[in-house]
Amino acid sequence: MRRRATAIAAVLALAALAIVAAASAKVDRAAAPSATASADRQLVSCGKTVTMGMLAPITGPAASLGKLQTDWAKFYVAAHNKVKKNKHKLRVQFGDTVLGGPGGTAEAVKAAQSLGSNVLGTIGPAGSNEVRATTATLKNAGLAFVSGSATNTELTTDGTRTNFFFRTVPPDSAQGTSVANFIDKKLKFKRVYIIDDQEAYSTGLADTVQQKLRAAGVTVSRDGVSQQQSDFSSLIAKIPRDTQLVYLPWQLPPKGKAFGDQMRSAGKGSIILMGSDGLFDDAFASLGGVYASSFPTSGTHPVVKAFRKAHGGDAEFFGAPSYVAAQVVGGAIDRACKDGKASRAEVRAQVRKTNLKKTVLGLNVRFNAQGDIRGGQFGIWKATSAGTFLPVG
Amino acid sequence: MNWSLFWDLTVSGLTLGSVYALIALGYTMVYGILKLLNFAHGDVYMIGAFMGWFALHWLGGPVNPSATAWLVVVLMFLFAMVACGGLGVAIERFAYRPLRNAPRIAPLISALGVSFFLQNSALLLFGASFRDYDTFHLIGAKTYNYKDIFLSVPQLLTIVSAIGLMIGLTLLVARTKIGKAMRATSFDREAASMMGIDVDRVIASTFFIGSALAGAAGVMFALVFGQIYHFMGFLAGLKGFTAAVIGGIGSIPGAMLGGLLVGLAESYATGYLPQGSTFQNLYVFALLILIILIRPSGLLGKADVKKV
Amino acid sequence: MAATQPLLALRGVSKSFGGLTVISDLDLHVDEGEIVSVIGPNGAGKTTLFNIITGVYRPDEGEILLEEQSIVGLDPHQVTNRGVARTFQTLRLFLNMSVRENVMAVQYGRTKSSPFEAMLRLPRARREEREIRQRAEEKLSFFGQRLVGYRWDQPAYSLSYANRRRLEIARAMATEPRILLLDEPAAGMNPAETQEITELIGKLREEGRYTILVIEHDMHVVEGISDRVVALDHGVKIAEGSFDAVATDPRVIEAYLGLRKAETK
Amino acid sequence: MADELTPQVPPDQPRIGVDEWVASVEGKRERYRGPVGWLRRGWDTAPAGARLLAFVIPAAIFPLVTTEGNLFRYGLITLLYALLGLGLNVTVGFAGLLDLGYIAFFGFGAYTYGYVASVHTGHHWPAVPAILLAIAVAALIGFIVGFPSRRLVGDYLAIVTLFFGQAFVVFVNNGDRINFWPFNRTDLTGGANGLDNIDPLKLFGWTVNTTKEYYWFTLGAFLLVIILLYLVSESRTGRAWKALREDPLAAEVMSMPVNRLKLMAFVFGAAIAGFAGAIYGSVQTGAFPGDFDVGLLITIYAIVILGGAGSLAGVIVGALVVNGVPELLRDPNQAEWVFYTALVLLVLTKVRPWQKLVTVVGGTLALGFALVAIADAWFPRWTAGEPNTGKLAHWVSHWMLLPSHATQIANWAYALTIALILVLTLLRGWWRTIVMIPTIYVGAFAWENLLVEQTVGATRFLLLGALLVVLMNARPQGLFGTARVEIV
Repeated sequence: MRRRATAIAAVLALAALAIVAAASAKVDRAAAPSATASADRQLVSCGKTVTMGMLAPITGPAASLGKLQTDWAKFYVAAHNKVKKNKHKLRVQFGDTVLGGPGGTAEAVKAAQSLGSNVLGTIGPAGSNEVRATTATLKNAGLAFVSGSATNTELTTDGTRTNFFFRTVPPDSAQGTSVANFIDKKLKFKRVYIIDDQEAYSTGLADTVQQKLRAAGVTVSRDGVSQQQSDFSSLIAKIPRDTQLVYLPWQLPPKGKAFGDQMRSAGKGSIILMGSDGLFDDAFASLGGVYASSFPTSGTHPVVKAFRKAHGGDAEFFGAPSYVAAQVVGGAIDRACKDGKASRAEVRAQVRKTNLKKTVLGLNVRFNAQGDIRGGQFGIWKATSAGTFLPVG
Repeated sequence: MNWSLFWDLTVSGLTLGSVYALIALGYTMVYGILKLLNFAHGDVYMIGAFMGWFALHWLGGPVNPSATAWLVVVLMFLFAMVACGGLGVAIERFAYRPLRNAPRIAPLISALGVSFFLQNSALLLFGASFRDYDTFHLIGAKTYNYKDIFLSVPQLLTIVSAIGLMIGLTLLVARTKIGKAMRATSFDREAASMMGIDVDRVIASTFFIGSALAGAAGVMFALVFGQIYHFMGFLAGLKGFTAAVIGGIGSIPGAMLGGLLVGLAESYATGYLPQGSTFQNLYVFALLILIILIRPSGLLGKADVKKV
Repeated sequence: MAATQPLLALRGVSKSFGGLTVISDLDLHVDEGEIVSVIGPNGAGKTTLFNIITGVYRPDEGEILLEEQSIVGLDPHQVTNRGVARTFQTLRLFLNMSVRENVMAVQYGRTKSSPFEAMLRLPRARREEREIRQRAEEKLSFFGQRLVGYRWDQPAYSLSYANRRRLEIARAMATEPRILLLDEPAAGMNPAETQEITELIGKLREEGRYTILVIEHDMHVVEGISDRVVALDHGVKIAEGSFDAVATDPRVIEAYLGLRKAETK
Repeated sequence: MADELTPQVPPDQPRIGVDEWVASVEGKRERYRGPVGWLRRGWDTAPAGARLLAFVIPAAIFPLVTTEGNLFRYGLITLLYALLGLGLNVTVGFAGLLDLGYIAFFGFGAYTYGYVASVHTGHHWPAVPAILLAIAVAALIGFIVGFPSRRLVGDYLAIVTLFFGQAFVVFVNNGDRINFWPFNRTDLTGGANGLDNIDPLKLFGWTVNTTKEYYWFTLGAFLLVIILLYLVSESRTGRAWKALREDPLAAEVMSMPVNRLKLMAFVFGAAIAGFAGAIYGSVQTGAFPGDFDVGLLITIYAIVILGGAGSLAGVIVGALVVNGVPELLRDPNQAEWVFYTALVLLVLTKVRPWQKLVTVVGGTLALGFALVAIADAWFPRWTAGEPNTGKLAHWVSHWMLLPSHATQIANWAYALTIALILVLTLLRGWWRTIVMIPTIYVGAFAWENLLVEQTVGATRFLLLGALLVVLMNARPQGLFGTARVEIV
């Protein structure tokens, strides 16, 4: 009796074994990324198409952000592949990081681990905590990762990611300083209300602005509201009527618009709203008279115009840095592939040497030793009553 | 006392509370009959909001509606409610009915599967971007006031129609034949079926009504707060569940009361407590715990009598 | 009063639920080795009496003594550990556990080893486990062919109604009680099975040396087993004594036949 | 034991008690014939050690034959989720307590480990004391939460614990600004940024660094926990938990201190979650507030219940399905294979007899080729679309219409597929067979033109959702659960 049972168990084990073996039989073991230092020097033949990765939230609560980023990145790739003199075409392997979804940052790591051995460099991840969680994986694989939205200051200053991580947005410290100076020096406002959205990006920025403003003697009140909420009416009711400006370092422009609409219907439309780069978008601008901080991009840039045309008139500015990130990675791959072969280490070195003139961000993009844009600054923009942002400082 | 703030908070709390109440009703009705927590309910609400949006755009969109605004709004409600009702019936038929005699926890996972399915289908079909109802263009930004109490049109609409729907539901349950059958079924399903009640039909109608209310809640929410997206059902579902438990799960007036209470609590917590908005969920849950400690079966719930 | 101290004694026990008195000023005693039957019409408070004794409800007034020690206010499991075990009128088996596990589980209160000892399989845990299993099999064997062999490993829900009753009794026995409370052991059984139960209860006393307090409706069973019969009506003891004495008591007949109450209290 | 299955009642005795119940239980056992039945009976009768071996052997070979990326995605995360599932299985599966704050204990584990071993605080404890501390903290918190909750039952316990879970997220999100005694201006949790740069596990000079090493460590941890839990579940405590789940009142009256047992289950679950949390913190090199929200809780619940509440083996299978299926579908080419293999298998196993099978297969193929031929001849736009890369997709393109601008049509096809599948479940007999043909074709159309492009995103979760519904419908007790009877 017992013997039969053991035999059955053994058969079960063998069957399971066979399945595992069959499943992994086709794995290209030689090209597997591993922790050994030599892996990132492995030469990949560039051939007709080269692959770069992109880590973005494609599903989950932040999927709308992921869409803006992937739209812009795809726009770059399509443009790149149309140019005849480019020797090879770019292909993007997407990884879904499900930002804010059930799996937490583990999903981001899984997405990073799913990048194939032919991926030479990657765009993203989007969130600062995702960058933190995927650092070990991407570093082990020797990949350069260029984020278009992870703005937490420490990502570059703590030294853990140097030469691997780069970003095409200035960090919170730069943005926070510009914003605080503008409110204090230009607008000379004395009563400011800051509402963060309880995520890493937002609280960091809110902290910086709050600290700088308080130091300058401005009265600052602070509150936070979850990204998943759409009802701000009770929060609005709480904002004193003599408040001069409400600062919203948020990431979802539609939420910013909803906030503005609800301010208006609460009879507080006269209080000025100011958003961060996350709200630098047509949806938020349509409120009219609102401020937002952003890189000094311009709607007249030919690429922005073309993008707007291809996307039903929507410039989706939040994704623009991801276009530049794609430009950075794509350009680095192109340069590394000059000799027909490239390794991840080469691509990293080339990313480091990036020198892009007049990008859609309105900045020249070159990286400093830590991986931040040199001279990356934020300008302040004000929306006209017709809903277009114009630079004011 | 700053009365203006108080009234602002009250109005906003009541508006949100009405939405929660309608969601909670769906939870509570299904629970009453099947003892099942229908975790896909929040996603039905999300689908409702999208159906309202489609109705609006088939009727010409918010800027140039092809009929008067009021008719458009009524049609949006009707379309969303019927679509969600049908969806609810289908969910019941295919995801829950086969599990009716299974352990109580099994349909919970089936519900979770439905929730995944609906959420990602919406993402696939409707896209990841937010969609805007543009209520201002549709029904104007007019605000009515009585002394310090300000009410915008959508808010008024929400509160009034929620009250209307609740009265309708109460009458339905209390007066009609199907209402009686529902009560009988929730009291004792087996006995009801022996008394010649078609239990399957009763359950299906319960799902229809509950889901239709969720659909209405979705449209209302979008009318007041503007944006809709595929993930909006998650939080609303959680809040609706909370409201249903506060009111005493299984009790219809309890769900209404619970919904309003949660809405008001959120609003007052945001307005009056330190860092109210940041810690909103904590404050609301603390209230919930307090209520459960004082009345272990919710405000209007009946305590289970256990026979030994 | 018996000459020796009674094993279980209730003195002036009362219990009411929201104004409705279910047990009122009840005195009751059970001596060592005795079989006492409690009879009474539906709603007389018989099951409540069991619930009060086992600690499920707390009496409003009065004392419950087990071997001269009060057990009022103890949790049900503590009462069981003092030596009171019961069966349920409505059958509350652990349906999805095997027959053997049902009888093993209830020996929790008799054993001591912690889960950590079980994890490390320390000697005490192993010894106790052996004893639990032995005792379970021993108690199940008490029922002869009914609960032995292949049925040990079947889930309890696969048993017939009569066998479930037997299993409940086996389960109660496995806590090694001083006194066994049986709540309508013959309810829902056919005449053959009822006869078997009657014999079984006799055998429980003869071979198992249990003291038994039993609630029963079936007068044949009561007649067959009882040393003493107590009749309850509306929570009040209306008669006590031998079966013949109680069965002929006019108040008992009145209570059963539902005649208008006379001036009795 | 199988020989004992036949009743040993002497033929001359009346078969009292041997009634239809027994017969039906045995009937169920024998219902599965052929290899499936053989496997099932084998599994049921195999000793625990052999069952464990059936898992351990492939698990031990897996890292040797796969890449680091696959090992992480399919191996390590599955193991971590399974480990978490084991803890939840104690509270929910063994003791039947609906604990919705479970993930908070996981979080406490990760944060505790991060607090004593990361750059953030400057402490760098070795793994053993750090993990022990994480377990102890989680267990202690479990005790504190469980203490007031032990008298609550069912949905009310659920709500109170849910509050605790929410409170935890709010706490860690704002834990960098706590400013009251004794935490004056201490940064406990790093706020919304979480704790970054958490140390790898350092065990007696061995630093766990690579995915492979983490896999071995987690496998070891998992085996340890599952063996210990098995021993507990077969002890007096385990039986008491099961009894408590069956009928708390009967358990209490039958000498089991129900409140204490509930608390014990709570603490056990919390301790295991704390253990898993510490490993998770070091794997992720960080502890982030968003990782410990309701979403993960739902995932772990799905794992435990899908596998079969109370079944230890079920946890493994549940974790494999819930974590593995979305990963398997991540790559479009792989997803293509999975989709068509599943489709073919489903048709082959479910359509009987062979006449119907031939009809379905032949009909579907014929329909496809005919449509493509017609479209090629008269409506070239309907075949103008690009097939996806991958050999299979290319092959399929001869059978499937690929319109050049498919989005809108594919959306409707998707909706139509769902409707057709629903209709299909209502039909019987030959009608079912006939409707099956267009259903398969329309479904494959939606797949080729819409779903396959989104496998990296929405499609995989959508299919996971559908799979959960189907599996729960097929086996309400969970894949490895035993059919339970609630009320008789």
